Amino acid sequence: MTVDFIFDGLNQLFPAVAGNDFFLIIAMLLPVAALLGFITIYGFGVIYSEIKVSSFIQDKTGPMGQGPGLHAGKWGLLQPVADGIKLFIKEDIIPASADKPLFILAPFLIFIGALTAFIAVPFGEKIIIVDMNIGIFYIIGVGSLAVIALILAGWSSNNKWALFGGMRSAAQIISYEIPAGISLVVVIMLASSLNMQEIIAYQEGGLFNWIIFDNPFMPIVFVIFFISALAETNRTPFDLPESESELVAGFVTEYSGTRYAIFFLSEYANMFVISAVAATAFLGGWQSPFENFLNTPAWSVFWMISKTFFLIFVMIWVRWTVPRLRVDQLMHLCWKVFIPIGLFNVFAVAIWIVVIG
Amino acid sequence: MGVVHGEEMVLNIGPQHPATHGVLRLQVRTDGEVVSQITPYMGYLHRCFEKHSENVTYEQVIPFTDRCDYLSSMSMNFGYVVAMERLMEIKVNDRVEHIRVVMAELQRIASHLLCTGVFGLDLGAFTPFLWALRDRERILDLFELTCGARLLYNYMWVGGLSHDIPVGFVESTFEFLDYFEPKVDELENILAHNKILVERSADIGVMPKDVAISYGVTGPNLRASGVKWDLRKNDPYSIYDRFEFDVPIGEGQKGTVGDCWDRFYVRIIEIRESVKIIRQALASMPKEGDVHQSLPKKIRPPKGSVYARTETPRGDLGYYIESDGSPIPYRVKMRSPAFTALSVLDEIGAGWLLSDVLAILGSLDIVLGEIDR
Amino acid sequence: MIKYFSDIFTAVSTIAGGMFITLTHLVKAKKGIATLQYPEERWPRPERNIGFNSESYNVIRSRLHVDMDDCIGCLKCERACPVDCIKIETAKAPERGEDIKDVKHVGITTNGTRKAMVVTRFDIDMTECCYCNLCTYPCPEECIFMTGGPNGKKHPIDYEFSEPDRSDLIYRFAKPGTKEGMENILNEKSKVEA
Amino acid sequence: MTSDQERLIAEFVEKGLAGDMDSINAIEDRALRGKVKSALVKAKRSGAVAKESKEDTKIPEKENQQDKQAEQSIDEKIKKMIEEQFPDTLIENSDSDHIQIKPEKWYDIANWLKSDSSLLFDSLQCQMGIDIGDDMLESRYNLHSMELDHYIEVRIAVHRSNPKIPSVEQIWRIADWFERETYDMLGIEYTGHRDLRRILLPDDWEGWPLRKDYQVQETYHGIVVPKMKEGWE
Repeated sequence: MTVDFIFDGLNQLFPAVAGNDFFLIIAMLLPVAALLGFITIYGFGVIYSEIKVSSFIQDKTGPMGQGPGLHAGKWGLLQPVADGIKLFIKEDIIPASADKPLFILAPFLIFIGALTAFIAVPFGEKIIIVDMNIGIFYIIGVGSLAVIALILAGWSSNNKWALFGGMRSAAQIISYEIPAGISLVVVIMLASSLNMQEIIAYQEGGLFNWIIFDNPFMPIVFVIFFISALAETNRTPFDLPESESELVAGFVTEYSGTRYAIFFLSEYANMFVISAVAATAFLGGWQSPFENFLNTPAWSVFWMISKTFFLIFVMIWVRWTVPRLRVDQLMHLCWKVFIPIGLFNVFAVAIWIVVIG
Repeated sequence: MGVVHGEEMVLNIGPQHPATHGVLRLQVRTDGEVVSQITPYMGYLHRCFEKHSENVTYEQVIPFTDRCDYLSSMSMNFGYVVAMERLMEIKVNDRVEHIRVVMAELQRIASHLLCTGVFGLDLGAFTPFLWALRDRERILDLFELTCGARLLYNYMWVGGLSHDIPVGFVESTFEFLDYFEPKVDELENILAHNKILVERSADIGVMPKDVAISYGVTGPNLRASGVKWDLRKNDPYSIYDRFEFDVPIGEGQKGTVGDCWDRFYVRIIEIRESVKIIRQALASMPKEGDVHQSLPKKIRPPKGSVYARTETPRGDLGYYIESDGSPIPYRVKMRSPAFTALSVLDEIGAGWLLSDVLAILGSLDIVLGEIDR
Repeated sequence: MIKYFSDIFTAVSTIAGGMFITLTHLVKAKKGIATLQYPEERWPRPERNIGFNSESYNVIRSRLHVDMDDCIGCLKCERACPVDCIKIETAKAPERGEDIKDVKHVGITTNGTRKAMVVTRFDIDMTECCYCNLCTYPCPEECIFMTGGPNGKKHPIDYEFSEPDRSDLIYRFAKPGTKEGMENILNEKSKVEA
Repeated sequence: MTSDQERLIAEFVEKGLAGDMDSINAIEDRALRGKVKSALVKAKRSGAVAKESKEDTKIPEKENQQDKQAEQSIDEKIKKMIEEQFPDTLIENSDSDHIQIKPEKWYDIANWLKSDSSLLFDSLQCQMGIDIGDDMLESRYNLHSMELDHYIEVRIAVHRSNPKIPSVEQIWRIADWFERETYDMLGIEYTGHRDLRRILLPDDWEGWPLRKDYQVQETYHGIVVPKMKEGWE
């Protein structure tokens, strides 16, 4: 969408050299650059909010010193920046016994997975980098790339903790893709499309047209999807791959400096993607909750980001409340609770569509 | 589980590991995540307490007892002075006894708070840990008010106390207790009944009665196994026989008697019982009485030996003191409760998953300073 | 089957309960905050009114200080120290209670005791001090004390003392006298020892 | 304080001095009870001074004697039983607060102590080693019965040249680590112990630190052990 839009714009601006391949490259690179900038700013924002929310929950203030106005500034607004600078200027250590090429490859792979998923996230009617007809399928597919990266990271570190972490995360992410997928199947059944924009279009017309309120089964589907999303992004209570009191730091045990920062950032980027998918599929995407109220293209970005951030906030909130599950309980939850209920939901919603819808 | 057998792997948990509560090294043999054998290695924090004691005078041992179990220094002092007073046949006045009981019980609350918080932390719940630490700080403030130190007090002396409690201590302790009691409920609500924590700890690491007794496990760990054994009730030292309190035992509410959850929950109930004792002790504390009244001029116990036990937050603390009549102890042996608690880890921890082993370790509430001495 | 659903129900309800508790903390964030912005704010130090005879009690655990004018060189604090971080050397004063200008030795303490010893060395190694406060009790002249407390007017409390070099934390309290004066005293000492 | 109250307190103090503490503990008014108790303490103290400090120490002595009698009975009883069951193992000692036995049959005696239905010492409270001089090392066991609630102390002395004591690790499992610790610190070898290693000190440590003739090593792994710290001569 956006690529075509920019390409057309460039062609109109310079009619003499219209249709140039160079313009196409610019038209592709510009949104990617914007995306990178967005991820960075978003990363700072979400890390800051994670720190602050956790601090307030724990009766602390969180960082207060690092803010505008040098030392003793207000609210520690620049704390994530300081963290980032610290991580990026740290010594880059590669353990002697590590499998070097794979060790270097792993963080890039996980970041690519997070980044490429972003291009199918719709922020407005026109504001989507590529409007694919299988958008939701694409995001789920690209999201599983992370599994390979995590196994690579765990294996190549040549550390027992990292190996445990890698293996746990592989089992966990692959398993939880099934309930997440099943939940999305229900949405696809309702919207009869894999296209993100069409799913959003199905939910047009305010709060009560959202898929989550479509029929009595949808809240359950949403909860299953959201919890599976937590598991896929390795967030507490499913942070077994990096459970700090058991596995030291799991698959990132041997990573430091920039590489660690990339792992860190991709975790938060994944959170955004999965929350955006949840917001698109269940909460009406960029639609305003009220029909004809602030429902312009500019506001659509606001609605989309605020819905996504609400879900991210819930993720943070859950993280600082509950303890962690054990490996077998995690699998128990997935295979014996979510998948049966998810399949039941598919069945029930199908009947609902035939009978009532 | 256990059907597919792979190659066994030796894994070193520690000496630097977030879950070992200090510098403990656990060498575990694992098959996948199933642990088949745990061999603890300690001594990383060995500070030669017993050898030191043979080279300093009796009163100078007290600062060293502080440092053995740095999370319950008051109880450590208490055990030592009880042993010494039994050896020298000193009887201290009521005010001293009341103050000692108040201090020991406050210390018990502080220690149990930390333990329950850290148990949650071991299972991944970070927030209750910080709440527990926040309330523990209030207790440390009370100690600072009393003796100027927050962690290592050297407050109880043989035959008395280093000084009297300050004016306003009683009021601020009551104030603290009023503030604190709802916080225990909150801690219990967020942690103890949480389904995930119950799943993680109920039926895990079950310690049967006979195993616990054979391994010399004492304190809350033994009580969680269903043995009603508390030295404050069964062999009352100081003035514990004057107070009314219950001895909570594990009832297997969420699983089997003697599992991790029982060990954890017994501590939460004990916090409440300690609050009761403190309230009674503060109410009945005599206003008059010199804390230095029976302080001996020179500590020179008669020739002989004494073995005295007291109930610290972690269990029976025994001091075996052999005196040869000189002002320097001939031999001081500390029977530390955490030492016996750690020795049972292999027995109850083998066969569980790696995550469970760390949960069991957390539920045993060990302090490495006391194990290594 | 009933257990299956009741388990799910307890899981949802207890986790929701926990989430509610954390939410209340989040909402009431302003009220219960326990953090102090350390360099700007400090923990209020408790008022230590010990009640009776407050002068003789010193319950601050801060760094040690010695009023050398009052020290009579009795070595009681050195003997009381469990970690041997106090080191005192004395020499016999020529006459009991006499002022010796060369070594800044004051003959009579504020308590009126006539000093028989000149303290030529009084070192405290604060890197080893375990803050047990045992040295302050036996002092007959109450000249060794932790700063703050009843002495707060003279020596304000100071928890934050750090030095760039370890050896700077060995406090040497003995008053440096003139060279000749010291030699005289030390000669006297060696004579006595011989 | 009214004179009425004073009179009351005086009454109670008299009662207390006569040994009737129950009536004092039964006073409902907390403040009054506290006052009575403090007055009682004062009275006792002054009385003790008048009677040349006899009164004050008598009370604990009495209790102690009672305790000792109880202990004596169990001690004597066990001594007799040992004499019957395992002749030639008991060493007669003048102190009555412990049982001194020879090391040879200790394992059997321990087994019997734990399993005999009239003793049931199921808990080993403390095991410690001590260098008692005269080239003798001693291993002391504080035993306690959880069910019958009685205590004994067993002492086994061995000569330094051949410090061998049968291990009771398989009877009381906690003895495993206690014996390892005693081995670590005093070098008493527990025969039959399945895993007798050093526990607190490194495996390659030389010497037995808690023996009275222990000398600190000069170097450990090439690191010189400082005798005097720097700048502190």
